[in-house]
Amino acid sequence: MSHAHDKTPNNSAAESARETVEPAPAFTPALRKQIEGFLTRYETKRSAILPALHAIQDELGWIANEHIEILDKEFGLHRVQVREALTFYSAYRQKKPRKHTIQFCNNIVCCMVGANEVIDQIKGHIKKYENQGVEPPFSVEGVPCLCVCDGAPAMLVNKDRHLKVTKENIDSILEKYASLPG
Amino acid sequence: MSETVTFKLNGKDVSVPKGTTVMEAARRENVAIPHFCWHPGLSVAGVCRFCMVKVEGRPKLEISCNLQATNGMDVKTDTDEAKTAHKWALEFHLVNHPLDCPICDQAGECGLQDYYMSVGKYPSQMTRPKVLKPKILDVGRDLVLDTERCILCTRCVRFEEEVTKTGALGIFDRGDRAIIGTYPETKIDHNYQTNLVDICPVGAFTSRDFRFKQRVWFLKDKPAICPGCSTGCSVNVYGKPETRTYFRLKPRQGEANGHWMCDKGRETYRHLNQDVRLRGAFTTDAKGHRQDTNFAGAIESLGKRLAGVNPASDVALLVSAQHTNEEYKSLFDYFVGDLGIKNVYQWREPTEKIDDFDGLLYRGDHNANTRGLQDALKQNGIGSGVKNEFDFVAKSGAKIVIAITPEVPSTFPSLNRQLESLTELDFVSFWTLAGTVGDNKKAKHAIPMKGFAEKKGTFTNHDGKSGELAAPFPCPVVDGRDISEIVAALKGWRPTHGNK
Amino acid sequence: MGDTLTKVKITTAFEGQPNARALKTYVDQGGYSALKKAFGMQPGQIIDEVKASGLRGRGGAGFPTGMKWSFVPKDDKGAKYIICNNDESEPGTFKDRYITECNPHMIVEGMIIAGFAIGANKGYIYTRYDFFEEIKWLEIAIREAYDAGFLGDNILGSGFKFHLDHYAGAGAYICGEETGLLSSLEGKKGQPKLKPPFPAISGYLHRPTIVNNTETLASVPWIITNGAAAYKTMGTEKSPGTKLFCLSGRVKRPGVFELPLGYPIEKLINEDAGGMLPGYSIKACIPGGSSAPILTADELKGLTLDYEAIADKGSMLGSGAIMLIDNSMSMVELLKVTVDFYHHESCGQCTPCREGTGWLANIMTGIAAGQGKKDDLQRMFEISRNMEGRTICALSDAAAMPTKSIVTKFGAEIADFIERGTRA
Amino acid sequence: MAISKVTVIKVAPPPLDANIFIAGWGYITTIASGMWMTLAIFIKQLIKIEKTNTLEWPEQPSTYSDRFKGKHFLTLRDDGEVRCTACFLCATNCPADCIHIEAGNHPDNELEKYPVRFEIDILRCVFCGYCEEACPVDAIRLGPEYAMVGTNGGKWVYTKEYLAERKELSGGITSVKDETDKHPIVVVPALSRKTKDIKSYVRHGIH
Repeated sequence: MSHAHDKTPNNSAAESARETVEPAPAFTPALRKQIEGFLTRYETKRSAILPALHAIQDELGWIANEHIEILDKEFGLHRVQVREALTFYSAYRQKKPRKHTIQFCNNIVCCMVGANEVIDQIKGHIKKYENQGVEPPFSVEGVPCLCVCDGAPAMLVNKDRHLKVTKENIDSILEKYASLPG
Repeated sequence: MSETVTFKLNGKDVSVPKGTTVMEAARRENVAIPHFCWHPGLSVAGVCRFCMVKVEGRPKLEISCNLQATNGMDVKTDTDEAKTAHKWALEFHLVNHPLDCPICDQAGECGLQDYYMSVGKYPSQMTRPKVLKPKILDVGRDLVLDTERCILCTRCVRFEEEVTKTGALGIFDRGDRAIIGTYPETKIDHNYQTNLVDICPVGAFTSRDFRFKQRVWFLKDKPAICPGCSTGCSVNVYGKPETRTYFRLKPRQGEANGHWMCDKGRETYRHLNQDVRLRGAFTTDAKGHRQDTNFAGAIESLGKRLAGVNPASDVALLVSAQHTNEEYKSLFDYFVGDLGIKNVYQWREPTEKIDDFDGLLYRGDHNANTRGLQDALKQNGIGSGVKNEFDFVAKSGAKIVIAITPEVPSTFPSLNRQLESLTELDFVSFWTLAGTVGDNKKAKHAIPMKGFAEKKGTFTNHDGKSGELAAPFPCPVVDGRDISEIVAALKGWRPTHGNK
Repeated sequence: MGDTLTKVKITTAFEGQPNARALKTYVDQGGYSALKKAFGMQPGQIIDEVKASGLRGRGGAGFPTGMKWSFVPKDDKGAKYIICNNDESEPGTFKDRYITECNPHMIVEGMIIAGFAIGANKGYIYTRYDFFEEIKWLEIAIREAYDAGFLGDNILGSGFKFHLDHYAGAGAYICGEETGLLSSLEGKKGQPKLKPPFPAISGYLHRPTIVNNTETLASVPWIITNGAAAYKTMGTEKSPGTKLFCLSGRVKRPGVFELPLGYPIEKLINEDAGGMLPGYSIKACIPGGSSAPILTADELKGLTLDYEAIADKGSMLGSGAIMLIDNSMSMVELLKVTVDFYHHESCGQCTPCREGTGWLANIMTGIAAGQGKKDDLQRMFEISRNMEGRTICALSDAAAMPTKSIVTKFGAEIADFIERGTRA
Repeated sequence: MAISKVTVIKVAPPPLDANIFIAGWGYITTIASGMWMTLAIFIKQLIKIEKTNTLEWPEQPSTYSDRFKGKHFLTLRDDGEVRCTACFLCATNCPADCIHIEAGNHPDNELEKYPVRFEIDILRCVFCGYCEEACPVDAIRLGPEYAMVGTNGGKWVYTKEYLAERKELSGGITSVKDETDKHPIVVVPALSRKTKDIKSYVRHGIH
């Protein structure tokens, strides 16, 4: 039993190392301008937190602690408040994502019509890449309902919605994305 | 005149001002409603869902902290439904709470333990592994945070937002993964952080200063007034009388301080402990050798000296503003009234900025009783003319200086230097707590004194309100006396040629 | 008693039309005429009209809309807000997306009318962030409305000022709760606010605020144009009007159906949706989104789709998301997916919900892994019973109700699973 | 009064009859037979025909049952450190007030708290065993050692080291509790982790 615990700090250390190694991309001027627009667009400055985080993620792919500090210092958004929002909402990524992120619905209806099998299949593909020693172009995660239950099983690849994804057609979809640039 | 409303609380009619919540009314009536997130000094969060009460005629139980009393309301806190709700609320709190009690400093004053005994006492149904979270985080000078023990009552978050207005704490993530904490790699940095330890109903925040020192059930607490500054916060002093040790200060609800006190004030228990205190009286014999003596011996040698001089010109009194009004009265009645001493000086810390105020509690005047001393001096006709410059003592040419030293060294950074320079004078009788006086080989005469937690009396604070030291601990030093007692003993040694 | 069988398209009037989302399409077919009519009425009259129509909140709770509007203090001259809750996140629901897809101008017009009725000069449409396309359509619609003078400082010369903006959520189910949505709109974590005070008195930034579901607001223009009486001719007496039903599961034609309330569910499944796919039969049905207690196949017989009839069966119409669970689905899996969802989405504010959902998910993880204990079912029932009605918002109830009903109605199947450690 | 009904028992000894010593010589034989028996057993045991019941303590050690409540010992974890977490429950429970503990921060954060000093004033101890019962982690037990000898200058205050590792315990006794009472420290960077990434660790035992 104790061995499981012994590993813990190592794991975390490895993960934190990964975090520090990954450099945070810098803000572009367009992004700054966009965030400045949010600051005055809503009744309170604090309301700009969510749109600002969305903008950073759209532009840079993920949100690093450095970005929060910029929001704090340059845009006057309280860092604790920003971090609270960042960690509360599941939309925001705190790590650099892979080329394509797949969000697969695994809620009731999708699960009933076979979402888990398709997810397993995608994971199998990712494993294949890893076995070859290549950084897989996809990451996959199960998400709660995407609200397209009439097209179950449904998934989002980046910002594209795919309906009626089955074990049969998933391969061709993945192939298409793998050839696309990130 | 504010309106009042009358409602029934457990069958008893209760009248309260309009707008009072049931929780506040119940507290006033001494009806215990279990709660975690509600705190009288903070806004209502209503998240612990523990303070459920039954209001007749309403389908669901309601939380009493957000329920305003209205006329004719019939509130019951002890129906079976409410009791079940309390029991389950406790069970939900404990589901992911680690069984850290053996190593947790909060054990003994923990809300979860107390409520388990009062509303719980059930066998736990939780059979699955618990959620684990980061432990022993360093989040401030005096703070150790254990997020696993946290029950997310948000008291600390609200304190940081509403009282200190720093907003340094937040709750990150959501659901049962939620973690309380500061922004990564930042620490809470203000003078009020130990309040977080006090308001935390469980052991999530523990004080580094008190950490592992003692289990709280060995401690006795007695009400006192903080001697750290002129705000005069009401506090409880925690000590262990059996070993004559003091461990901590905690705020007590009071007019001057509300519910809080500052961290500087919390340090003012340290000088009371034996290891830093003057343990016994001493005097010097005719050959100039220092001799340890008892209280009577010290009084005898000082009395004899006093008898041999003209007190009006040859005796100077150096008084600090850290003693009680009663002590000042007996001191000045004797020395100024009876002996006619003219040279009275106030002992001040040269670096202190007397009018500073941090906006919350902490004042630049680091003496508990500046107002009281000034009033006493004024009454004795030396009020306005008092020279509060320390160096004047040396220039006064007095043969005997009675130096009643400041009690709290932590607020007097130059205390030791000043004590040192005083020993250069001809004859100084130190009435003091400071152990450094005993260590100083040049000191000729000293009488150990009682600390603020060991005597009765009153302080007059910055606003002119008086605070009472009512329940003294036994003094750890055998010969420790307060000023009144020393003066009473000195009265037997009346000088032979006083001017009265 | 209104007509419960004849289908009238109100909120889905533009479905299938080419160029359906354009302002021109909308105006050509009578769009924004309700607004003009509303400006000819007193705000109080509009509220009375909506009250008279018996329109109930379509988001799930079914609270009468007119009544809600009338709670806003009339003598308060300060800022007031109208918020459209387009944060569709109840599993099984996809009607608000469909309305946005059909014609977002209907929502915009409904919001302006609602704003005029309660005296609000600012509105927000709060949408799920992952409705990427839909957000674009809404933005276009808002811009078009500004350009055409339907939004602005002086709308159609009436002197009424109304500004509309959209706001994207960030992936939190709890933001579908009205006060959670308001917290999110303020840039905070989407944690519901303590009630009282209710949002109609103190909501967004502590100002009077009305939060309505998209479908509710989209129904308003039709009611203003055609009158409350016309609306009342549809549906049942207590649940008048039409409602969007989202049918999902293994039926031939799943999708959104706009039907008068009181429509028989069997008719919907067998005729409108073409019946079950061959080889599958109905095992159970969740009639109002995943928060609604489950109904067995037997309980569907003779059931009509209105608030009262479903409540009589011990469930609720909720958002109108009808999920048909077929015989391929294990009830252990269904319960696990359900409690995992609520565990993931609990905001963590109130203890019974935070710990209760986690505990339920914890137990279900054990059961699914074959480590179930005999008394787990009883324990889950006890936990859910004590989560219900003890929290600020209804998420705790939403987790407790389906758990309780599944454990009660399909207890035998789950107990069997626990015994075997796997599915039979 | 019914005094007549009271039976009076004569308690005074009968007067010594000196004739017994003179007239009866029987006691000589009795003494002789007794002497013989002593001598016979002495010889039998000397030449080891019969087993002796006397124990030649301290050369010959005697062990008591493990359940005997004798001298205290502190149990150890697998890594050889005392299991005690310095919770003070034994000291609280002790009716003789003979346990003195000083707690401190353990260098290993997973253990958090440990006794810097743990002392038992054995002269005050009444061997009630309450400390053993109060202990939540099976750290203190009363063992089968019964001999506590010493001189005036002897060490009657048992230190932590003595309680844990005296040679009679042959290097210390490992507790029956398993090793898992450490709490794994989720290090601070994990605070920045998202929901799905925060790992749940299974922990058993007391903490």
